[in-house]
Amino acid sequence: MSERLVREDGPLVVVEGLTVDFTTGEESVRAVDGLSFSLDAGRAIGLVGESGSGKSTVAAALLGLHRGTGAEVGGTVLVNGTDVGTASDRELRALRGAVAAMVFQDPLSSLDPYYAVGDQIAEVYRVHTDASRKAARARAVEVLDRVGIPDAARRSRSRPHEFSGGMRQRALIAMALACEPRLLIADEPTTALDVTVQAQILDLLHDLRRETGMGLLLVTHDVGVAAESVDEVLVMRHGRQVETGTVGEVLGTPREAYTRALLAAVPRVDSPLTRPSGPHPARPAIEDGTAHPVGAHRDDAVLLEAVDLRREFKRGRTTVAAVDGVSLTVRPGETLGIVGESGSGKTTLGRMLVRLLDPTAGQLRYRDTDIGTLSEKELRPYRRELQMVFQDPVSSLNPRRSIGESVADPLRAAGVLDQARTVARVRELLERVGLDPDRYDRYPHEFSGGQRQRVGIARALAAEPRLIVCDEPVSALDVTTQAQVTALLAELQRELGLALVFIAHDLAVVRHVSDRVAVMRAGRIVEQGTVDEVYGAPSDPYTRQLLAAVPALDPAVAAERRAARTGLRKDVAVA
Amino acid sequence: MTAADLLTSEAATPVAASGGRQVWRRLRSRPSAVVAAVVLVLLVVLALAAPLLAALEGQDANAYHDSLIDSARGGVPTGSFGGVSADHWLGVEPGTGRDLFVRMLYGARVSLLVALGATVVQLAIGVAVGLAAGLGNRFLDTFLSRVTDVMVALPFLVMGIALTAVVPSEFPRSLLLILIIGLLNWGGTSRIVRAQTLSLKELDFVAAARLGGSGRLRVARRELLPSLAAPVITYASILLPSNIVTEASLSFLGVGVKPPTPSWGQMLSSAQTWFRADPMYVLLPSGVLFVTVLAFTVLGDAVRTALDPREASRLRVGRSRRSAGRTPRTARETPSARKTPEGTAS
Amino acid sequence: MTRYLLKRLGGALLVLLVLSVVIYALFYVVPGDPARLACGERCSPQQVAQVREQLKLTDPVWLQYAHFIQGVFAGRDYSTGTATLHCDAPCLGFSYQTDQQVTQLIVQRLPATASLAFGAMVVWLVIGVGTGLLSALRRGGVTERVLTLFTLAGTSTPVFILGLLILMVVCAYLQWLPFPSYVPLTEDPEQWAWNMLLPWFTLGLFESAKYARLTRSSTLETLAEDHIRTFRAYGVGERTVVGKHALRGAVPPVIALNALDVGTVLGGAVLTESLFGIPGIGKTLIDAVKVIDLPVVVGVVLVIGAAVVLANVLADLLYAVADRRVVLQ
Amino acid sequence: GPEDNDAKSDGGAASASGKPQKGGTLSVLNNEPQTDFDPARLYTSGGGNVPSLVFRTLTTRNRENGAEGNKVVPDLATDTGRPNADATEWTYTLKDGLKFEDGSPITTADIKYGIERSFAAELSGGAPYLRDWLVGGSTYEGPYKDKKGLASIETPDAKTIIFKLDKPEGDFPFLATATQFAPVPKAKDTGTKYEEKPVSSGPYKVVKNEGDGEHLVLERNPNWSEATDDERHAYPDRIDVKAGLDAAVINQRLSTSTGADAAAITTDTNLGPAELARVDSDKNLASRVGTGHFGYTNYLAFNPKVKPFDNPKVRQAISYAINRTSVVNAAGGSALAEPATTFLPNQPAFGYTPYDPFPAGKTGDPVKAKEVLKEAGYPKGLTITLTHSTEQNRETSPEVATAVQEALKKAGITVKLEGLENNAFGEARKTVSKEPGFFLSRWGADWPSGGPFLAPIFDGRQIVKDGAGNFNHAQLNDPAVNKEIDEINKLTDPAAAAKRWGALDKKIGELALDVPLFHPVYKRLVGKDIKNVVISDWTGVLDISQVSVK
Ligand SMILES: Nc1ncnc2c1ncn2[C@@H]1O[C@H](COP(=O)(O)OP(=O)(O)OP(=O)(O)O)[C@@H](O)[C@H]1O
Ligand SMILES: Nc1ncnc2c1ncn2[C@@H]1O[C@H](COP(=O)(O)OP(=O)(O)OP(=O)(O)O)[C@@H](O)[C@H]1O
Ligand SMILES: [Mg+2]
Ligand SMILES: [Mg+2]
Repeated sequence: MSERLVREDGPLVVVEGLTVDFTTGEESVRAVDGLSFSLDAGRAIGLVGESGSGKSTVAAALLGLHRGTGAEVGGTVLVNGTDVGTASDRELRALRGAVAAMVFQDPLSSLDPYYAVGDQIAEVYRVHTDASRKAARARAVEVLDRVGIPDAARRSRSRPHEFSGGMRQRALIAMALACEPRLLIADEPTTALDVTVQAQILDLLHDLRRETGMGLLLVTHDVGVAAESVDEVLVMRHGRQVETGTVGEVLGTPREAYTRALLAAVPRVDSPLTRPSGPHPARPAIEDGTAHPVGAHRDDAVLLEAVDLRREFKRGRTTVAAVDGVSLTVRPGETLGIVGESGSGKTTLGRMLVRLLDPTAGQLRYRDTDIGTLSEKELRPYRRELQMVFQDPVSSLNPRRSIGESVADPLRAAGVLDQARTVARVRELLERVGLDPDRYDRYPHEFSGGQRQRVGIARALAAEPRLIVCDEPVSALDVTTQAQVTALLAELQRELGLALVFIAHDLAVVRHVSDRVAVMRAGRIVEQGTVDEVYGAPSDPYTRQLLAAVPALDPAVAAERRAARTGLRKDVAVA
Repeated sequence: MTAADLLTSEAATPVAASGGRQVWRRLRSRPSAVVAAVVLVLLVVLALAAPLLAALEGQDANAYHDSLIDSARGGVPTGSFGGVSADHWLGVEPGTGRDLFVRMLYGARVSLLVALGATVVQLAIGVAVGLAAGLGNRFLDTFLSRVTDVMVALPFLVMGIALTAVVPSEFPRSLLLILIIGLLNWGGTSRIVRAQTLSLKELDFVAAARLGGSGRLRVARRELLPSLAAPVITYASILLPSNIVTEASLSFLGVGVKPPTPSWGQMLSSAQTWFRADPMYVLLPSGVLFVTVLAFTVLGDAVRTALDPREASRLRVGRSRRSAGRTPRTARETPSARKTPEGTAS
Repeated sequence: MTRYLLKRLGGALLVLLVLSVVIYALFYVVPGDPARLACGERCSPQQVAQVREQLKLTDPVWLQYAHFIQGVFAGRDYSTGTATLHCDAPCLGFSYQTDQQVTQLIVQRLPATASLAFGAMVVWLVIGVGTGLLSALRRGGVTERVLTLFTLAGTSTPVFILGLLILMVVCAYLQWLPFPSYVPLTEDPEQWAWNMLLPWFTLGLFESAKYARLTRSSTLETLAEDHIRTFRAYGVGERTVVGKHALRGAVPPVIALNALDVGTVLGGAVLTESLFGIPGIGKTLIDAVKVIDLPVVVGVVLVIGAAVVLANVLADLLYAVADRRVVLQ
Repeated sequence: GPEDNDAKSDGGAASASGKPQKGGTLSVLNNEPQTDFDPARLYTSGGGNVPSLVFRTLTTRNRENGAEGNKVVPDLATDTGRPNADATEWTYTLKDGLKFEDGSPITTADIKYGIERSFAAELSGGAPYLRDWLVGGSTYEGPYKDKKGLASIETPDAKTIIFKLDKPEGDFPFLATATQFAPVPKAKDTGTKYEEKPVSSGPYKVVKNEGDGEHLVLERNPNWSEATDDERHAYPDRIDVKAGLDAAVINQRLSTSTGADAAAITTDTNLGPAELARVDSDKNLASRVGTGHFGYTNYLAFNPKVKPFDNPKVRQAISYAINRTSVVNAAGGSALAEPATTFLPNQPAFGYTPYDPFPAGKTGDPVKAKEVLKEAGYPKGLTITLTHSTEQNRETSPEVATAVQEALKKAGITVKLEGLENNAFGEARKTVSKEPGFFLSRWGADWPSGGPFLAPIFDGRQIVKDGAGNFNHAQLNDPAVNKEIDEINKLTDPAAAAKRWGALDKKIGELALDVPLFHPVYKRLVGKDIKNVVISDWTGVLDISQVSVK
């Protein structure tokens, strides 16, 4: 590594008037527009902004990754003294990985599925050093160990699919660390992870920076994540810089309206409960904390009741119980929140509630009928009353059908309305969820994530349901859009008296919308109660750990939490 | 300006053409695709206009011209370049002196008809069986997969020979060829469609349709078929040319179209030995076949590219939008259902 | 795994059974009298009757089929005229034409076809995958176009013309190689390889365009995947990125297609076999079909069918090895 | 044989000059494998090629170029046979010193056994003459079932053999050339497996027989003595027969003639029209091409039981309309086919008498045809169906059918083509009940004499009523014709017989029961080291026993 130039003089990164244009067909998009900033060694800067604001494009520009893709890059980018724009391919290759390393957004797909994790790290290491194969392997084990992969020597021989999401993200960070880069670029390193894992990764980054003194460029759309990990923040919008300054300044006393809006939209676990769309007439007793807030005012009838619901999946020879004896009730007009980390069985449970999946055991009663065992045909009359809004706005709409047709589908299947009335009804529904009815004939790819989620809601409403299971309806969306969608759901519930089951991994969001909350872990409900009970006085250690892992907007609080987390992790590990 | 307004303004996406039109536009923007399409249209037009063009040249497809060939030398055309002349634009056929230009035109009718017809049959059966297997219960899936195995294992030429012997000779030959190629060779299509269906049916929009009260048929027709278009079209662009060559091979084995009807395959098979004595006779059908195959391939590639939204954004650095969400699904995903061109039965 | 294999093999057996019934039924209705064809053109009716009796063609079809199945599982006895011999268990019957045991016949003929198929497979994999990779790398460039044209020319020329052209050019015109004539591998491996070279290329070239297209598209697909970007972002050279990471991802679909083709080639190499005089089962099959030599037809079809089915099982296994994420069930 | 003229061509080509010498390896490149190598199973005319190197018979064909080759000469026997007065009994005596490959002497018992074997159902395939002619032949079931043997073959001693026939057969010496007359030692008979290792009586023995006749290797038989065999030369030391090759490839190899192919011949592949066009422009190649004739006629057959072919005028009109030039072109051009107006092949040995009862000229006479058609009652023309095979053999194949179709069109006759797969075609053509009205057919000689040419086609007693085996397509059963056939069969002088066959042919020809189209000609290419090329008119095939490679 002797030949590597280490320039101690001047800032590590200097970006001056950066512009990036993408040309597709005849159209040209300016993704980054005149951005300037600099970063000193050992410091961390956060790039914050909603989806599509150009954050990843900037990150890629630092490594010259736009080269050869047809994108036009203007302005200058200096990384450790190298002008990325004019450097030769060789110089660029020497820069990449060794001087500046990048951790990509999606740990699930950023590793080659066909090679062992350790080998991939070793490969990168050998590109930049003349280490022997063996030495490189040893180095890979070393960095894997450094990022906290247990039993690193053995696990380094595993392929990526044998790693959990958090482990993969660690492996990527390990790869970045392998050559001891001076600059680490982390592009949304935690978006794909559970809160608890997210907290671990952020802690790791924090520690590394402190120990090795490398510079960090953290790209994120989550203001909370930025608050925890960086010194400075740069807020981006439409490729332009909106506001920049230290974390404290920008998050504490934002100057720009946009920054303020961004901050306002972030749901918090600790702020006082303010429902996004004002008080909820159907749930007047919500704040008093009684066990049956709705029952007091409305008929005591239970709309949907699950008793000891269980669902197993066969995996080769073993069976996994994804949902393992869950009992819950949903009453008309109320919202039941379900939280839990990835793989805890939330989706499986949700799908069983609407009978997209057949329960292996247990009972599912809907208005006095046991619908858990009905055949598809017998289920027909109930189908439309139980609807679902799906997690992924991309896969929940057929990309080859216009959104109007998708929404019209339940109406057509019912076959009650004629063509003209169907179209009229769909337009009405689209309008209701805040979409322009004239976009009836448009295709899903012409809509943003939030808009697609609205289409999904409109489709669910078209069936005139009494209960909607919302499976992480906002996890795919950035904060601002999240706020809109949750507001819409609350409003609809108020108007139509719907019952909602709201599934999410984000504690803050669930707190925001629910009357009661159930916490799931490994297929079981570990804690169930009103919002205040669960968030105010969590009785289960797991719930406490979840709550502690939520990033705080205030850097000072964040540091406090970090300390608390370490203790809790031990508790849960024992439990 | 409220915060909410400020935030939503971004959501307004640029006005883009709708799906079909967009595909069309993308196609049009590729010169190679345009050329290929023009070539194919031209071929079809030429084939349809065969009687007209024949009249223009003043020849007929079946008239013998004994004077234009040298009987003592195996019937090789007397003129140069296979007897090209003002009367016979592309020369004449060795052994008979029939006009090659007109025979090529009429041959195009048969070849294109057989290839297209067979492809349609293959796709229709393949898609139906593949869909049924992918959507049906375990039993139906196993059953149909086994049937597909049998189809794939049946030696095609043998069946062709046997069937042409069994079917009465009054049965129109072109139709018979279409049926033989189509009915026996749909295994590949059905495997692709099954694999695609298996992965598609896991998608949420299918679940949503079920919740909306759609039955299986409705789901298949409305939700799955449109999504199967891209892989099926790609496969069709491989099938079409191979069907033309298959027709030629069947002709070579004596089970092609009825004489004196010409077809490219039949011409190729009788031209087999002539390439030194009369190169023109071989070059004509080979050349035309090559051009056709090339055109179909180029067009097929282009259509597939145009239909595939990922292809359009191929140059994007990171697929940030897609991966912005949490996608914890990979563990369940069975890649055997993905990327398999012919699909593997599992 | 074992259970999976057992299940697949059970399925395979069923497929073969159906296959034999289909072929039996079809050839039963094909015009032409096997007895007369076996007896010769100018046999008298009495003689034909004798032959029919001797070939047991007087039995009802179902009984003939039952005998066939019995032979497969339990073996059969047969007479050469001067002696009675036993045909051991997987007995596929006797050729009507030559009285040879079908099993023996296949054992004699299979090596030639297998040599052809596997050699051709190597050729199409090398040419096809090579071309596909290169054209994925040089996407849109001249190299890609030339390579594409080359492989397409191979596909759009029927084997009987392509092979003859290759023979003409290589053996007659340039005289680089003598005309090939089949030498069994066991006899002289070197001569075997030299003599199979042209058949391999003929068949391999014919098939390679498909592979080129598949490899190209699946390489492009893999190249667009996120993990490729990772290695580029870490300064790994383009050659390693494509040759190691992209190729690895492009392999599984090629395996799947290959499995399908091995079967097709085993049965469909008739034209190549007869062009190059390779004494393989494809040619045997077509000859048997022409004289309605039903036992040979059924036997060979079954062997080809078994090869197809096995190739598919093998492909699934390989696929699972190539892509560890696949769960066999 | 009927039409399996897989063997065909006549002398002429002498390629490499100089006196033929012993030694070397002769390569034979063939299309058809020698699947039958059992003397019982070989058909009369097809048995004369490679097998005649291994099997000697009582008589054999004269190994000379052209017409000389149409004569019968003694082989194992001392003469061509001694008939009794009415030619119903034929006696042969064996030469001295004849031995099998294992050194044991050849006796007449071995010959009798060889003939008896050919009656076994297991060993079917030969010509029907023995069965038809020998007393008790029609009911004999072969030595495996019927241990007593065939009484009509007598072997009073090891040297003498007497055949007793049902009726006079002057052509018996011709029949005795068939491989069924080869000796088979009973002790070595292995039934259907005999063909794997037949016991040689000729100059070569089989040392390798792979893939059911795909690859044969023959080497000298040390127990064969040239002194006892006037006909076979046996110059090469070794003969290597590779079969299963594509016809185009065989010709290509012979013309390139490099390596082992320089010493190569083929016994079953002719030059095709495309190759001929090339050979013609290449002097070097032209000198290596031999021309052969074989008694063979391709013709249009009528079934007079089917309308409108019951009307002789219709048949005549078609005869007038035929354009033999385009038919000949379809068959490969004038070098490969000679227009035929007689049913008998155009060779004196068959009794060829030129005649043309319905002259159509070179390219047909549509005017005359229309006229005759009008007389027949079809002034507005007529539509008929022509049945042919889909096999591409340039004989009953689509090309020939289309040429006929085009010619008849000019005479106002619309021809619909019905192409049948070869087996289906064969079955339809040879089954009385299924016989189409109008179809392409062909007939080849079993030996160069009018008898085996005319009798199976026009002898009413040879009509096979049930099953597929009938060649008398016209189903002619004219007592006068039958009687004349019997009369000629009594003649033991070939020349006298020939004359009468010719006359009979002319008489039948006038009935317009068929339209002779062409007699094929065979062009055979040999490697450049091949010497002593002999092609007789008997088989038209290059005589493998005469060539040398040195
Ligand atoms: N179809 C299936 N086949 C096999 N296993 C499954 C299937 N669906 C779910 N599982 C398993 O069941 C468990 C629970 O899955 P589920 O999708 O319900 O979790 P989740 O809480 O919704 O997670 P996430 O937050 O990631 O969506 C997981 O271990 C998952 O792998
Ligand atoms: N290769 C490309 N071709 C065309 N447009 C592109 C390309 N890459 C990015 N864009 C566009 O540039 C803009 C900025 O994209 P970028 O990926 O940088 O956003 P981001 O801020 O990282 O968003 P996210 O939070 O969703 O990751 C978007 O409008 C995007 O659609
Ligand atoms: Mg991004
Ligand atoms: Mg989920």
